[in-house]
Amino acid sequence: MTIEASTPSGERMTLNMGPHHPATHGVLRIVVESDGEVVATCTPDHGYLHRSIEKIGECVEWPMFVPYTDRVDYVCAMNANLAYCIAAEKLLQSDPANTFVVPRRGECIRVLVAELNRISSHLVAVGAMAMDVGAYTPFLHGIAQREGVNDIFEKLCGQRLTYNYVTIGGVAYDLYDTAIDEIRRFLDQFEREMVRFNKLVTTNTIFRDRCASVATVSAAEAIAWGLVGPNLRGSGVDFDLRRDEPYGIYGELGVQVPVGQAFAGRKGSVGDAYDRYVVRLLEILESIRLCRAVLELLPPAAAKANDPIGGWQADVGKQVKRPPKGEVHVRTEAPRGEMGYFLVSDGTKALFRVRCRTGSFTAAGIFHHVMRGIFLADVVAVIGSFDIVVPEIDR
Amino acid sequence: MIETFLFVVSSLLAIAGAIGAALVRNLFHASLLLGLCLLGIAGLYLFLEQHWLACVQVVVYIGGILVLILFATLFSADVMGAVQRRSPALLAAGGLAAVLASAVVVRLALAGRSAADARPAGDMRPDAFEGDTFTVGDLLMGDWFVPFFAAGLLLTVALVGSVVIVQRFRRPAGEVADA
Amino acid sequence: MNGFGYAVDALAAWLAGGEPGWIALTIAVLAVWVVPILLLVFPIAALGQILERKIAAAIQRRVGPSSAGLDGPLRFGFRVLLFFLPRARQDRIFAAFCNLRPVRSLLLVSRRLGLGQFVADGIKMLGKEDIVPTGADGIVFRLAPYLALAGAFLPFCVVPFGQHLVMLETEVAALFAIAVSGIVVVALKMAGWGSGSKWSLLGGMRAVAQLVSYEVPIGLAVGGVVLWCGTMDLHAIVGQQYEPGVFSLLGWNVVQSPFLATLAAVFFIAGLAECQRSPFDMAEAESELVSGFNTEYSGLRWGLFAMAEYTEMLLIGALLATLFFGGYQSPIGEEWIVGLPVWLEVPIHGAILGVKVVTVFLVMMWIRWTLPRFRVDQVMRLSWLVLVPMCLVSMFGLAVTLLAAGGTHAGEAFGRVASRPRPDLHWLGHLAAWAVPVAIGACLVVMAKKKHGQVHPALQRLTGGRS
Amino acid sequence: MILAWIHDVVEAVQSCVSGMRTTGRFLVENLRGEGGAMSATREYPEQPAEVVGDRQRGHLVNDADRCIVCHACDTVCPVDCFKMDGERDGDNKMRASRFDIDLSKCIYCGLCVRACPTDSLSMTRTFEMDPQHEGKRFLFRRNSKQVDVRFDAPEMERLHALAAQPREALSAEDRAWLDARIDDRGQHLIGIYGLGFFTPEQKAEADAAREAKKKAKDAAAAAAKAKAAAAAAAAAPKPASVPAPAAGATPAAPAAPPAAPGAPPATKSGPDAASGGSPTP
Repeated sequence: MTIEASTPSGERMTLNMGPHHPATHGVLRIVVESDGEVVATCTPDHGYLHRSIEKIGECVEWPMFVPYTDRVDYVCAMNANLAYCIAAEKLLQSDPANTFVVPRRGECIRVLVAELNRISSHLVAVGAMAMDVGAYTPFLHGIAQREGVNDIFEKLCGQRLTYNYVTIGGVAYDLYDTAIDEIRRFLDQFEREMVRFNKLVTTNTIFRDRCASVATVSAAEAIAWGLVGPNLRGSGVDFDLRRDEPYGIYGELGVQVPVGQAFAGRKGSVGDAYDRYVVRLLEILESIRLCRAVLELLPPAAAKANDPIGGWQADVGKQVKRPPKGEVHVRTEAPRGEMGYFLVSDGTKALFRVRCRTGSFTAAGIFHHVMRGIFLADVVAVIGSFDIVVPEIDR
Repeated sequence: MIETFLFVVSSLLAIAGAIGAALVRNLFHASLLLGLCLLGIAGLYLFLEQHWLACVQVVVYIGGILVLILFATLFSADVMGAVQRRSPALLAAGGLAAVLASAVVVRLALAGRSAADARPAGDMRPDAFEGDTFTVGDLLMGDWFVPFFAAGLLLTVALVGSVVIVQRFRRPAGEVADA
Repeated sequence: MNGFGYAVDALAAWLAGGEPGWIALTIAVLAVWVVPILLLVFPIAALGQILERKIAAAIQRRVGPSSAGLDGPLRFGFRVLLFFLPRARQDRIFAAFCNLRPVRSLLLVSRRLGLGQFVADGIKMLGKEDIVPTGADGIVFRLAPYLALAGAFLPFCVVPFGQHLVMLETEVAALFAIAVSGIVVVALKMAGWGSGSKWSLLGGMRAVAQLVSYEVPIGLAVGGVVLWCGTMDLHAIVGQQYEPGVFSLLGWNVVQSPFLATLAAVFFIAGLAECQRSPFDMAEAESELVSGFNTEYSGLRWGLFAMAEYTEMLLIGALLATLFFGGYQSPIGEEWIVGLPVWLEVPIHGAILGVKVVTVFLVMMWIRWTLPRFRVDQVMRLSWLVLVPMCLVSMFGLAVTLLAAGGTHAGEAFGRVASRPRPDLHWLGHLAAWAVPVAIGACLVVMAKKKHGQVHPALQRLTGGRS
Repeated sequence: MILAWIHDVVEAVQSCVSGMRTTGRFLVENLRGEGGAMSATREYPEQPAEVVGDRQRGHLVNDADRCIVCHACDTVCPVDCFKMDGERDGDNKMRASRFDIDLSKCIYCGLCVRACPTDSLSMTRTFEMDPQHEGKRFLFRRNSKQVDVRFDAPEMERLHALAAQPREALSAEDRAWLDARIDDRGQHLIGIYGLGFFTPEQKAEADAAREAKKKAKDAAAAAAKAKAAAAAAAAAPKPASVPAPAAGATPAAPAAPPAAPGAPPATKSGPDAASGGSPTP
């Protein structure tokens, strides 16, 4: 066996991180050329998880694509459902003949489940990052808390991962009887648990020093590379679609947006891995607040328990059979950043074009830029800090 | 009897390790064989009842120098292949060095033998050491203080110098990829 | 000459039936020294693995090994013992035995605790295919795990397990321990290079860089103790820590001076690094290097590496206890033990050392499941910029304390004359030896906090108001 | 610079100690099993997974009697997992002569259930995928020998028979009988019996002990459990009867706030509201 010397200036070792590497969060291959411990170049290689989801969207009818959006980002399937459904609704409403509105209770439930799912998604993100950095315990505690969200979702819609809950025009079921109490109880308990989580890992000096000043992305760079969501906000850019282009009832909630401020103190800099990590944790706190606020706003139940609210089974179903022509692009704030659906309809039952824009894709795009000259051990921390979910990249 | 056996084993280890280190063409194997040789020599020190020396031999030569050599091997070109080519010039130089070193060793051995002959039979110890850690410490801090500290200073200077050299060659982290 | 020496001589003489030859001596040495150590340390290391998994599970809200009980091994034992009976009869006897109430409860408990797991793991390891990768360097690859294990085991020769239980009494015991455990470095290097894999190579390089760096603080910490005690003989160091009376705890090195306490902490941290334990497990960092230097190992060879790691943990525990925590001496007076007959005294001393070792072992596990992993440069920085300066300052402080203490008395411990007596300070002197450095340190800490101790408000919010 | 160094060291020690205290508390909590922090793991085959909620999307089943072969499910299925043929029966109604659900294709999205006009398609609350014992989750054992020893033949028969039906269709006593065999079973006891030293007398003894324990437990938790059972019996089984209590509840809900302002109507379940409402008139 030989180790290739790829450039004349120094000997480089080509390492294949993945497609089955413990730290690549799925089936992602990262070709790392390293000079000893120092990474020289780093090239993400996608496509190992490609399932033609966008293409499938052009073959099935509008409502039938919703289960597939679950699979685009299985860590926050609710948000993915929501993004597609909002896009589809907007396209339907572009035809003046279609005059349905999503019931207010439906809008509230949508925001509620989206924020709950943001919590569980961020838990996976911060936990997995801690695990990549070598702390195993926080990840498992994060997962245990995520089970609380999953239990609520399972009671709500019958599944723990691929919910197919948000429908075009509403949500599939109303809240179950004890949902509000359970969610409140979960949030209280979860808030206490997060304090312990943070004491265990966030403020740990080893963890902080490993992430501080690693893969720093300046605000200008972040915008130039098209970073979105917490990755963008970690670089200090104050932008959040929930606040700046509100959809649903987000406009009434007054979303507060945490941004990176060199949380690591004098060792860190704005936009480093630690900032992205802490921004996620602060977003969890914000989500807890939003959930509570939504529960306050929730109008009383109108129908019987198991009925859908709005939804394509009702009048929307008929309108989907005769969709208008046109195109629409809707962007929403998913946990991994802006999740945008671009839909083109030619008036037939199936969409002409479905295009999904996801946060992980742009995050993976900046890898080769930020991973120059960092240590090999940092590669995994950086992957964790950008919180990529591979099917989001491959779609 | 067991002493003889162990002595033979140690000596064979030392000799075989040395020969192997000289002849084996794989750099990594040669370094490992050198380690074997050093271990054998540590064993020989034990036979001289010089426990302290034996331990220091292991700490310094195996734990320190051998590891450094191994480390350097890994940074050499073509790490895994690492097979040395023989050149006649190097062979000649090596041979010359070996002859000279042997001459010195034989000369010393003969001198030691005559010194030993002068002493009463059965006392095989060299003059300077009494096999006592304290003696070694006293000698290093007393009679041999100046050479000891001179050596220490030299090593420190070498260390600092190497750090300086490395600093000069080190590029800023961001530039690595541009080369 | 201690218990081991007598036993070796007696056994050799018995084997040879007279003046023992070298074969008889070798066999006797093996039987008396090596086999008991293997028998002692192997099961402890194996059980350590179970313990580790259970502790990890408890910390992480999991169950851990919970199915493999001791009934399987027991059944196998019955099969072997009753080989002359037909199988059905064997089973019936076994069933009758298992249905005895205490046995059944014990078996249930053993299942719940997963006590049989290490037997199952061992069998699995033995049964696994022993793979030597195509690109590997056969001999180097095969030899490395044995060398690692040898490097981890050999230092036990000089650890005093009791007043009569030291295998190798030598003046340079501490140096010997450090020297021999240095072999592990070479073994890991061999494993990393011999595997013919890039991950292994990187792991090996990390391991060597780390081990070499941390031998310095370990050496300096031991050096501090040697400076204080005036000897390198571990048994004499234990003897030095003898304090007559019930408060024999006060004789331990760790309470002698804050500098020695610092050195104990340094020794422990550097020991963690020497064991390649988390947070210093860069060499086998799962999430970075797949499994580092043992990526390509499987089956028994992999098991040997794991065993070496656990053995080394035990070794660090034993050395820590010996150097700083009074070795095999009890914290509540030593006279009542020394007065006992030898057959009682030896196991009691062994058990006391065992408790100390296991405590260190547990703390190591606790740390492993708490802290994240260091990065390469952080590990180096910790060694050279934190631990080594701490050691140097502590050694300087110790030297000053020794100079200030001045008058000493000739302490005798267990009949062994220590090479140099422990400084005999008045209690006021002890107080001063503690109070002065601690006061200076506290002042510095307060000043440092004042200057640099601001925490970002967002982090304060995350941790519930406090940092 | 020295102060910064000291601060770094102190901070590192503090943060590590704080982390160790946290994990130490986890350890103690888990060992003492307090605060529900015992273990987040469910030891799956031995401890059956709980089905939470009525909306569980377990298995997709079709009640062929109700199916009118309208192909609504087929149309809406994103993965084409249905294959069906229909024929006219004597009343000139469509009946399914063949209705196959390819479970290897099904993604359990539930769209077909929502689309079905006659409620013939439904999702079960069981989700066990063991091909040998489909739907019989309590029979899922690592080896069949353990089961054979644990349950005798008539019991096995009954287990099979009951497990084949959806849970909703079982009578209350059948369900209780089933639950007794599922829930209150010491997993490790089973394992030991599985070793083969389990005589019939011992089994009877164990069964009796278990029954007694169960009864004691039941008695202790009588009120709450009876309430829950009543709620489950009222709400879950008969789809036809669901509208009635719910319809009864909806008018009761607006009426409730003036009577009891403390109770939010949205959180009340149908039967609860009904039972709470019945004393008022």
